[in-house]
Amino acid sequence: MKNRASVISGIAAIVFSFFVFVIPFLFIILMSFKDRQQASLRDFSWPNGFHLWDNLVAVVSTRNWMMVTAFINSSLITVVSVTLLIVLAAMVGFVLARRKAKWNGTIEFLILAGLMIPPAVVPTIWLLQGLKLFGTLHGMILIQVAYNLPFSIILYRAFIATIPRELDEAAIIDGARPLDVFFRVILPLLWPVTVTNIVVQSVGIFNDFTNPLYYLPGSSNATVQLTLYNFQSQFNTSYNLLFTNILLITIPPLIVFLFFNRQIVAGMTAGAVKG
Amino acid sequence: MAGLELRQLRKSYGNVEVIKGVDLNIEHGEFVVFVGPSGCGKSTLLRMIAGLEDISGGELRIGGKVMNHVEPRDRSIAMVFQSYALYPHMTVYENVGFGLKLAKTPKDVRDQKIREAARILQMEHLLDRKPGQLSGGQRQRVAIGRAIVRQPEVFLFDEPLSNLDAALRVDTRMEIAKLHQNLGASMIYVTHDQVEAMVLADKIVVLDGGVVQQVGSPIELYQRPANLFVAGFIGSPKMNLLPVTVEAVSDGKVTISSKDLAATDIAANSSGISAGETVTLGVRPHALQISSSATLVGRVALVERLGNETNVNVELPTGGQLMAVLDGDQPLQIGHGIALGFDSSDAVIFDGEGQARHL
Amino acid sequence: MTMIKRRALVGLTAGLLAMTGMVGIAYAQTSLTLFSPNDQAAVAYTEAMVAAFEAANPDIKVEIEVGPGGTERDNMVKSRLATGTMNDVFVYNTGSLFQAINPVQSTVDLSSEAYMSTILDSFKQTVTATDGTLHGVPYGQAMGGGVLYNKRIYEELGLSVPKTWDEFMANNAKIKEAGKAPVIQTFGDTWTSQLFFLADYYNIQAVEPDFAAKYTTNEAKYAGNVAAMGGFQKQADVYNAGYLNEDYGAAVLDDGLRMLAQGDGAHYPMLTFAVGTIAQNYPDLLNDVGYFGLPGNDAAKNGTTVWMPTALYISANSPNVEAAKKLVAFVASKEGGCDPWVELNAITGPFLIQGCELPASVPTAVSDLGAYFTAEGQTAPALEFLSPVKGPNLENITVEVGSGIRTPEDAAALYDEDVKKQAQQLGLPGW
Amino acid sequence: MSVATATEATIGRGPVSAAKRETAYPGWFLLPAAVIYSVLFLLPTISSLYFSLTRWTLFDATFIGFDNFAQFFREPFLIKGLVNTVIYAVVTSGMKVVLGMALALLLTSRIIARGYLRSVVFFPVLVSTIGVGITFTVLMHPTNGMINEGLALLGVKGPGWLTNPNLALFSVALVDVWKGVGLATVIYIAGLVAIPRDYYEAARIDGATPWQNFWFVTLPLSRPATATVITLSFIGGLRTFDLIWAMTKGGPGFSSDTIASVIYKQYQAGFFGLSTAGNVVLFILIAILVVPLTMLLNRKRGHE
Repeated sequence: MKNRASVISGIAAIVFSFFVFVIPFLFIILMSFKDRQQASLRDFSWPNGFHLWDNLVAVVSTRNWMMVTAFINSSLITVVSVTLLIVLAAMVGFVLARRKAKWNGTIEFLILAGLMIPPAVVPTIWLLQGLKLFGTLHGMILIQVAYNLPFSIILYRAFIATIPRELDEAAIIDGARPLDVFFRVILPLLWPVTVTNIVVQSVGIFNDFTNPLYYLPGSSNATVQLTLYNFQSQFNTSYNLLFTNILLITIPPLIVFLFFNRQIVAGMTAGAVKG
Repeated sequence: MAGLELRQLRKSYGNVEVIKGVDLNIEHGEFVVFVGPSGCGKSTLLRMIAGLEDISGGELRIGGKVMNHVEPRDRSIAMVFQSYALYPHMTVYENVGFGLKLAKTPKDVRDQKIREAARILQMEHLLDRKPGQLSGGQRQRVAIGRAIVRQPEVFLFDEPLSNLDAALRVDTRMEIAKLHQNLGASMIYVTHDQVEAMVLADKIVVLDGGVVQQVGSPIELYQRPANLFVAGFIGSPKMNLLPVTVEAVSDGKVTISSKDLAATDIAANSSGISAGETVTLGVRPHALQISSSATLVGRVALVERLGNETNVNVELPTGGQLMAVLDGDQPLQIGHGIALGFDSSDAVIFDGEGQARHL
Repeated sequence: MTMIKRRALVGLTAGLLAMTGMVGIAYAQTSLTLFSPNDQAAVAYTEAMVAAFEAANPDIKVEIEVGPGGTERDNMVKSRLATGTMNDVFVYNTGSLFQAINPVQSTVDLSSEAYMSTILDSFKQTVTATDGTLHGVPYGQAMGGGVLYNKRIYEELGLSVPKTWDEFMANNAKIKEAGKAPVIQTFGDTWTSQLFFLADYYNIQAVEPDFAAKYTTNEAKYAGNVAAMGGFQKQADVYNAGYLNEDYGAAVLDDGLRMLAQGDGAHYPMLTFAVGTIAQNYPDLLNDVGYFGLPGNDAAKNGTTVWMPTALYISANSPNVEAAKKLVAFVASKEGGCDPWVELNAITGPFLIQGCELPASVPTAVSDLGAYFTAEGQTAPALEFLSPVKGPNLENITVEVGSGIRTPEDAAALYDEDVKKQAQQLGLPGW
Repeated sequence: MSVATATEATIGRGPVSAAKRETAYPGWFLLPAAVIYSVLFLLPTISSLYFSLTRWTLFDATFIGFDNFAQFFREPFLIKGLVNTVIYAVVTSGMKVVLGMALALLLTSRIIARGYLRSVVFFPVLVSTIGVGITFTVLMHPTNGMINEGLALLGVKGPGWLTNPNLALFSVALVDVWKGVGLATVIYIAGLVAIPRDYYEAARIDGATPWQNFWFVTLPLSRPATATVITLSFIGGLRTFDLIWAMTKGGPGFSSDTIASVIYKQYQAGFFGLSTAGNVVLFILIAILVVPLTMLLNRKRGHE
């Protein structure tokens, strides 16, 4: 049924999307090929020479291989906090969706508050310090979990409400204990929303700029977003390296994207929309 | 062995009492059906036995032991749900074996039990499939298989046939009956379909409004309904119920009449009934016959010719309706007069409280 | 799981390092961390200086941590000090921002160190806490804040260095006729917009010598004070005359310097440290760039506003104060504080340590600046080194004035209001 | 696992039956999340209510009552910041709804290269906000930025996207939409594919035009998706900070300041009490706008 109109509108859409969505990325790539002088012009031009490798080496080795540390740190923070988020949020969503308790209203209020209230930074720093968590990866992970829990819970709760309760009951009759019901029966069924959670939260946490800036000082604690500072100072900016850096830190989200591309829509159908 | 005893079992949600003190004995190996209209509390009662609902009051014993606070997995029960509740992410094999796995049954024993259950249910070829790839009937089998492998003392069925089409429902009903014979375990079966109840049950429990209306064998319920509710609920088409006036009372006999009905003697427990009182006369449609010594005269309003029998809807002169099921094919014309009679021993008198006055 | 693995990895690495360390060095090492700004010149200097220091003190190891610059840095320094997580030694502003970190409590008192006598008084007053104690040593050189200009344009058009604002505007008119941008502005880096305002302080002081003291005690204001508003007025003048480069709103410092060096623009109000960037990017054009102080209204009172360098401080929480003091002493010496700059050829202004001479060949702009130092009374420190009061929103206000969004009068009133908050926060008397 | 067993044992054999049926959904499932959330989020938030009433320097906090709030409302830029915040949130969420719906309709139709288009629209969602901000700041340069150079080829003189004070906020909002429309689109696609085909078939039998199809079937039935998109992007718009900071830092002057950036500036300047008070103001603003909005969206949904 692919008629002429759909081909024409398709071609129009492809051309339009190329200009709007592809060119900015092409620009990043082109910039990362340039040398410093040419890059400082910041125009959309063909690179004078192939400097990508030099730029990459410069970006990665700057400040005592800070980029490597940053990648390790960011990956650790992302993986651990997303794992925690998934398990904890699913547990809360499960109990919240299933159990009619009088404090459900309070919990829902707190979740909504968490979505809305901007975190109070300085008091949090003081608190982290008191807990000896300030400037540690553990502290950063817990902060990310705390800040992102509400959104994950909302996604999960909406989805769990669509899973028939008879499944839990069948499992109970089969002899499942609460942890069995949750981990063996419910959690595997949440996969579509879990994908949504993985994509949205891991990208959000990996790309988080503000929170590591406050809660994770110290160059040994650098995260990838902070590496952008290496090439953008108050006094001068190395645009070739800056854009090479942007290119480099876009790779992990790209990988996540390639992995889950097909499942993202399914996850959304399952989770967000039914709410 | 494992009989069930329910003693004054109660369930309330806040101030609302949904099960109002149920007493019931179920012998080992008995097939008991809970029947009643939706909202009567039959499913709640089943789930209380399963351990899925708290027991607010009273006592539940299985095999003589009090089970009120025992976890479902320790009650020696298995349950088949209305929606089958198969785990969508597991294969049939895993679904059936899940309970055994949780009970840490050794793998070879587990395998043997799963295959045995599959053999009984003739679903060996389905073991590697996921529930999503099965038809409704196949899912039903898997759900039953999952119950069988647990080798429970009591099987609980919660409206297990309501998601199947009519033909499959009859087949599966028979299979469940066969299964009961083969396994010899107690089965408690919830349905709102009185035909299913009549066909399957050794004992039917009729529930309404959280109260047991009557317990008995299917025939008992059919022939000697305890009250108007049971009379109306059991039997298809429904029993005809006519308001009548008591003309005279003697021991073991009540004489009644109405504008549609000449004075008739009915055998009944007459104590407490006095002349002039209004009572209800119950006559099964099958008990009505075309008769020359007619006691009821009306006009044919509707005819359903089924071949072996004919259902006739009769409009009485006072505006009342009667349903009669006549043997064989009866060539009746709509609008023509019809005269019906019944054997007074087939009729039941219900007093002002709706209680049957059987002798 | 991953955490454990990582720890193991770190442990292993640490173990290997320790082993190799033991082979090389047989005695105990103190390890210091130094928090340095991230601009290239500072990083290059820091690395060279640390290398020299470590060579002279093999028992001390200095680890450099580079952080962001500008206000982000102020913020980080403050929160690290507040939370006790500051590095052993750190580079931070002098003058008003120095007062904001509560130096008596948060940094080590260096008043009694011998080298303090070799540091120029003009610098010392910018690291003096309210109780009179000294807390830092210069980390770099003084800078002029005025106008960098392109000498080639001046030669081609036969212009001479202006002594008054009117002469400056007259020059601009000719430059514009010649098809060049008379004044370069680069609001893409917002802080650069403040130069007109800040560099005009010499001219304020020429008229009102006690402005800074009165200002600190809330007796002097900008609004209604024609002399004090001069900076805003000048910025508005060049905007209204249409003398700015076309992309002034988005250009950044790099662009401004390129336009200046390549002769696309004639004047760039800037600090002389920028000469370092020109030296790096356009070495051939370095000596085309000259410097003069922002002109006032009186040719007889011509001079320039001067900036003190940032300073090196020791955190009060440092567990290695002794080692840190050695490092600070090194930076306060000619070997540590001056020679590396000279070797890096990164001279942007005079040193503030006695005995440090500028090398014979310095960039033209720097020697132009030096000329003001040789004559008496031709320099004045910027207001931020004389008064702790500086409004946090100044750079936004100057962008507005420089883009014609806000009139100078309005800006002065707004800035007075902005300043009040800051003074109250500092708990200054009279506010 | 041992924890579970222990819990089971005590509840299962205990004399109290009240909690028994609930054992599959034990309250302690909430505990880890509750602890993390309360300690790291609620506690600082609640203590910020106190700190907002103090003049808070690095080392001590002096109680000054509501002076901070008074000061905050005297901030000449606050009213502008408030207005900007609301404009930004309305513009971004509005555009995300309209464009997200349009793109979703396009990408659920039988268009060629649908997979490619979906990917390309969604990908910016995943890229670092700071990176996007830096890139677009460069692309939106008034003279040698690629956007204006492109416009020049068409003979149009492009505006100073980020340097024109009347335009800067909208330019940032535009980039926000560029980056975020992919998420809105995916949510809408999900909403559209969930609409049963029956409705369209019924509409077709009733002789509906494509426009009527959209207006009477698609639009009302994708309301849950609309509610999600609006809520998420509206809250996000009100709180937005990263992108504005990366692109304009609230400038030129104060023309693209939002409450979040005003708060951040107070924080940067060391006015911790004032900044915390700003946080409280932002929270109240969000509550005032979002709570009725969510109620409205949910109520309408309830009617169907």
